[in-house]
Amino acid sequence: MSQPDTKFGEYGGQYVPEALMPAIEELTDAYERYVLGNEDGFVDEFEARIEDFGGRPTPLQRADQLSARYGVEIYLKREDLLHGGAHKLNNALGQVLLAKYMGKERIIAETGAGQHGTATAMAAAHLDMPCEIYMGRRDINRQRPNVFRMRLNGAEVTPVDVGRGTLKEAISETMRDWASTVETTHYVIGSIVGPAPFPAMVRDFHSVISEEIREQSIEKFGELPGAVVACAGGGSNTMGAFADLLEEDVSLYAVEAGGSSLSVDEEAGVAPHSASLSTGEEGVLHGARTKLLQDSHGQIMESHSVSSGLDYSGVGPELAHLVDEGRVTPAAVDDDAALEAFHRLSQEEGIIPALETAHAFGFLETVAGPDGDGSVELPETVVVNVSGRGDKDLEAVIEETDKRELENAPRMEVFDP
Amino acid sequence: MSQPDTKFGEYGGQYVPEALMPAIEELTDAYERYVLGNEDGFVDEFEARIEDFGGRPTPLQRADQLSARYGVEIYLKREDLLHGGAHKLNNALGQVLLAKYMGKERIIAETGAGQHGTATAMAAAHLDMPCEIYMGRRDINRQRPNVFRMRLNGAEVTPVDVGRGTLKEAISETMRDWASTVETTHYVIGSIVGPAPFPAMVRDFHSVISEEIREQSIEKFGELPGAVVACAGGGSNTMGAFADLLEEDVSLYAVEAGGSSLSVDEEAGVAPHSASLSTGEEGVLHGARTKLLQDSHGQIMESHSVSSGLDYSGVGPELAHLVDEGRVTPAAVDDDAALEAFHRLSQEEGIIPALETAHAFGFLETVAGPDGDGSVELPETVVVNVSGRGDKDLEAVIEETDKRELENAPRMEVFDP
Amino acid sequence: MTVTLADAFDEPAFVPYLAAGDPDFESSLSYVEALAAGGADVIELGLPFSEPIAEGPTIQQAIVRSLESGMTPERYFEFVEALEVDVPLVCMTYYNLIYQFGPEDTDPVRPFVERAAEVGIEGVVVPDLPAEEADRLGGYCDEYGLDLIFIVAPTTAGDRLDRMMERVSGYVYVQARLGVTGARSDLSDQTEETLARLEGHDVPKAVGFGISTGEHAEAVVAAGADGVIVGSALVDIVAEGHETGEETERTAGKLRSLAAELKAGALAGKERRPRPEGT
Amino acid sequence: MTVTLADAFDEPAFVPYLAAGDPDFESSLSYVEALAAGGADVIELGLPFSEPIAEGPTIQQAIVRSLESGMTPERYFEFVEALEVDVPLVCMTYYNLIYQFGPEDTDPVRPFVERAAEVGIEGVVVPDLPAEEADRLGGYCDEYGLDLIFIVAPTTAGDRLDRMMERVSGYVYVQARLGVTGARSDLSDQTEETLARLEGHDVPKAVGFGISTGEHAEAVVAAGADGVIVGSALVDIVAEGHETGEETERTAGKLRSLAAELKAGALAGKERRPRPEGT
Ligand SMILES: Cc1ncc(COP(=O)(O)O)c(C=O)c1O
Ligand SMILES: Cc1ncc(COP(=O)(O)O)c(C=O)c1O
Repeated sequence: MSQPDTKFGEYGGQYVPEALMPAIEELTDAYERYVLGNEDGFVDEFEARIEDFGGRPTPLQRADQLSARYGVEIYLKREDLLHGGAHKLNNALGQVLLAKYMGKERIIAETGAGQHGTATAMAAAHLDMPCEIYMGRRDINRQRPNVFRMRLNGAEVTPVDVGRGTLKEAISETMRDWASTVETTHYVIGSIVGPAPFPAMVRDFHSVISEEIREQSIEKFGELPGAVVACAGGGSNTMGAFADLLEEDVSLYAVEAGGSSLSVDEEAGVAPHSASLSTGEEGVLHGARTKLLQDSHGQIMESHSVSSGLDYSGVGPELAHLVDEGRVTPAAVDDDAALEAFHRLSQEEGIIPALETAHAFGFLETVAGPDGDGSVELPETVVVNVSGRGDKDLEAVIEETDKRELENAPRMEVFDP
Repeated sequence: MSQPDTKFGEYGGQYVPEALMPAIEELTDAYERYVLGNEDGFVDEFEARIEDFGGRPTPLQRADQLSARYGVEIYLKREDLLHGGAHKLNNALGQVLLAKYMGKERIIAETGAGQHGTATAMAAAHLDMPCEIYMGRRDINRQRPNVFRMRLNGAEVTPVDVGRGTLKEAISETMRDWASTVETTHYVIGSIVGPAPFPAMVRDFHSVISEEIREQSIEKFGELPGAVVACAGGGSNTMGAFADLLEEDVSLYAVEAGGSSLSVDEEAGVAPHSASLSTGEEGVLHGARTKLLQDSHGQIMESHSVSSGLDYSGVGPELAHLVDEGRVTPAAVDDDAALEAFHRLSQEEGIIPALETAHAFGFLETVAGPDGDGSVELPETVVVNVSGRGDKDLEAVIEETDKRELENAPRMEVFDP
Repeated sequence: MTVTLADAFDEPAFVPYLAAGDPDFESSLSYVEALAAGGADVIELGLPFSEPIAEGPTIQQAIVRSLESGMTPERYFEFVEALEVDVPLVCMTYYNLIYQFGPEDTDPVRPFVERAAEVGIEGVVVPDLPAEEADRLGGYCDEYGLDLIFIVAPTTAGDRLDRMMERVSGYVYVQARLGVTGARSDLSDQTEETLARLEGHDVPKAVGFGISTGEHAEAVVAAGADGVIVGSALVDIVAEGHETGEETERTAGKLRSLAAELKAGALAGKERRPRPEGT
Repeated sequence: MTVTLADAFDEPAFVPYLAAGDPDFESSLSYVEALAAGGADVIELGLPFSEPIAEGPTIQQAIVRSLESGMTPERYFEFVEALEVDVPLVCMTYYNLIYQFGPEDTDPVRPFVERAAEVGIEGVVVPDLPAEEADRLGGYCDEYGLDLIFIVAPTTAGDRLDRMMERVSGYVYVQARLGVTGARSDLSDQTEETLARLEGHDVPKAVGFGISTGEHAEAVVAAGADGVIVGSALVDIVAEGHETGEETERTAGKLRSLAAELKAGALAGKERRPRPEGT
């Protein structure tokens, strides 16, 4: 694990209410001691638990049909097989365990798609900690199965009615809770966002993904992959998949949600996409300076994506920095292309991906599919991070597919025989 | 892998229409050559694919809270982490791959809970084979998410309207399809039932579970467990968890669905349970002689369980034999106890089990819980096979929990905030 | 009964199937008797089992109707006793019913065969009992003088066919095509191939699965069959009568005339057969 | 403006907060003026940001109302220009609005501070800008003569507190308790502890978060505060007026009388203070 980064170039920092600063200092200290320093064997316990409870290592699997389609070797990093169905558990388990080492008594977290919430609820149940999850009302309605799962795991789920009721509002609300309860409570933030040390710490918990990609690639095809592709909401699965390969000759693609269009309705304060890396501008949101979607006054714009988990107006500061540096290439895949890729992976590889994940596959099709734009020449081997499975998205997919004429979708009326 | 058993004591055999016999001979031959003989490297390919695509090995995890509760070491064999969410993929992938080696062009299967159907649909998509799944109408309504998943994976799902519309009828219907299409089609049966060589072959594909339990137990606690507990519908996860330990000094418990009661309504031809091992009598069903639920005339009775996957009137012939021999101890856990165990595992260990799996945990509580009957003294270490995850059961659990007064259930109205 | 199974195939035979008790005990008696009146040479009388894995939807529904009207194995035997027909009867059922019949403390299978013999049944055909599993039933059939009829499928060949032919008695049920029972309108190539494989085996060959008209029957017999087995086409008449609330007699009349047509077809088929050389 | 921030705390000060433009530009002007008329010594005037992570639901809703009525940073400055009050104004907002203000090609932050100074704002308080990140803003504030006010939380102590005290000017905003803004009825122990930690630092201490009545104000001043900051209790009046469709003047009147009560409370608090020895 790496050094405690608080800034990434100009990005990052700690833009939080003063009341949170002591908690953040305490956390920074704990992060250094336990996570970076393996004090009291924290890292050993984390690694043992993420293996046994989480199911690591996840496989690196060759995708036979996609490899044939794109004419290069496509490998899938199967984070969808992690307990809970997404990469999110790496971080959630790490942070809940850290909270335990810090002597905290309660866990709070925000969630968008519900994946971070379910991961946190599972980790909290596993480690016997009370847990409360904030979730926007709209996301609650979009991701009901995940709400049920959190409740079943014993977590309280608190709806957030402010604003449009998505991830942005849930984060703000959780920060508010934390500001009143810092002494006993740890806030498990769900991506590489928020004030330092969160972005670095969350990345560290996820960097096992890229460490495994490294090992497994060498084992399976004798060298590092030519490229790694991952979807980016906040960017945690992205940074997890990239972290250990930053110094290597590997192309890194962060695929954002292009939503329905990359243009913006300033008047309404709404961006019909969530492409902060591709189109966002520097600003301060949720404790960090980063790229974000904002209007000309600096008000945060509401983002949009067919996938709740990418529906966020900001992005991790480290990822923003790596994009500015040219180390990571951002790309945007729109709702239609993501849905189409969702159906392709489901039918051709027998893996139903999360809608978030589908964006990463949409990128392959956009650049290298039969009607691809050829804008990127794929290298000989490409690893795609399958950040999560799509069980949570079934209803949304049916609804969204019904609205469109997707050539490769199964007939939906048969779904209700 | 073991020898091609066609009989287990008096049980087993091949009670099928003549039209199927050549297919069964062909299958027996293929089973011997490829599965037992590793011809053309079949076993190697199977093992590689079940690792990479399926996510094997699955962990053996200590359950901290349950261990404290029962005063013995409880370990969980995490088949719920297998791709698709249940042990079912071991068999489905094995058989679809075998069908491919046999030159078959089409896959059919029946499904009850939908777990075998989804596993088969996934395996068929992965191996690029057309696939049709028969499913009782009632099960379709009980397990909608799984119907969606099969359709998304490109499988046809054909409702079976005969009888009560559960697994029994779906199996009969799939056999009918197979009888017309044997030459091109392989029938991927979903448990250790049906005519030989299915029971032995399905067991062999699942026996990796007990092989891993053996290795992981030695690694984790230096010896074999004192007992292994698994739920039994047809019995595939059960035999998978037992197979490699039959010759060892390990107690083996097969937990069946006690439904609402173990008594029977002969008049209506309905058993309000699915406990064929505990209460069934010898007979012939779906191609094999085994223990089954039948009325005094030999008509098959409809079974019942809150969990579709255990809702079957028969049971694997090998398991029936092992029970007669005294090697395996059967137990029945009723709907209420299963639901209660479902909530316990979800809340206390952060694992939402399939309702089927919950029966195995209900057994622990029944014998060793605070109000346990003490009928079984648990040994120092107990492995419970977590045959699947409960995502597919969310709606059923809410409905069934609402009907009851379960002390440990989360308030359900909060589920719809 | 005066005619035996052995005699029944002296001329091309018409072998109808009905499920006993479909849709109820009394009507079913009339229907079976109508078939006899229409010219049946042998009657396959179904004893309904809850899991009829070899049947198509038509016969499956007949079985459901019969079970719902209270049919049980013992009632079935009473049914046979009540029948007034002078045609050999074959019991068609699934093995579990045979296995479970009788008091708990006797040898399984024996009570069934004994009772069947007692009521005058002359043969048994069990779709889910392949030759490999038939030793026990075969033994008791021998003991009580019943024929054990096997089904030969289009896929049955080589050693399996030979072994089966060693055990078979009465007649062989030649399955005209792969699949389950059900009326169809075409004649399958598979029929001729199967009949060809059976040439040289000295046992009557009755072809079934999908035969529904006199023309079909004629074609099958012309192709070398010694008899035609017809089930679903007849059950369809029963089902329609039941659904439309038709008078039993009217339905019986329809059965009788289809029976007559099928029997006539079978006879006509013999005329079209290439005469064996030297006859 | 004649009074400066430095003068405002000569006697126990009453520091009200309102969100500018809540619920609309014109009414909001009247409300702020009513506070001045009621005895405000300093006014914290909120410039609404879409993600007010430090605010409780009351102020959050005020911010939503203001944004919906079209408030922008430039309108805010126009609002300040339009205000007719003789009380020092402090701008309370979040850092992103300060950072984004002005044309793209200028140095971020400078245009905001410049414009704030131009309209006569005397101080800035930014809840999401801890001392660690405040160098840039602090620099421009110095340049343009604005005070940069920091919030001291109950959890702020030791080195952090010292570093903050080095930079602070105008006054410190003492957060009475953990949590977010919102009117509460009890006085927190945390207040006294925080005030105790601040003893010896020569800067006015204004206590806020949860103060809603004259009695509260009195208790806080008696405990050693140099001023009381009141937000949510005032915003509640605005919200109620808005929801019930009350006349602006009537709402303004209520604000004015609560302001007077709070100011009186603060003054009374001073009387209750233990007299420092030797005075
Ligand atoms: C499956 C999956 N992938 C990706 C994301 C996006 O998050 P991040 O960009 O932090 O990986 C989410 C968020 O919920 C998710 O559930
Ligand atoms: C999760 C799970 N466990 C257990 C079973 C029961 O099947 P078997 O007894 O064959 O393992 C099923 C069947 O669908 C299942 O889905």
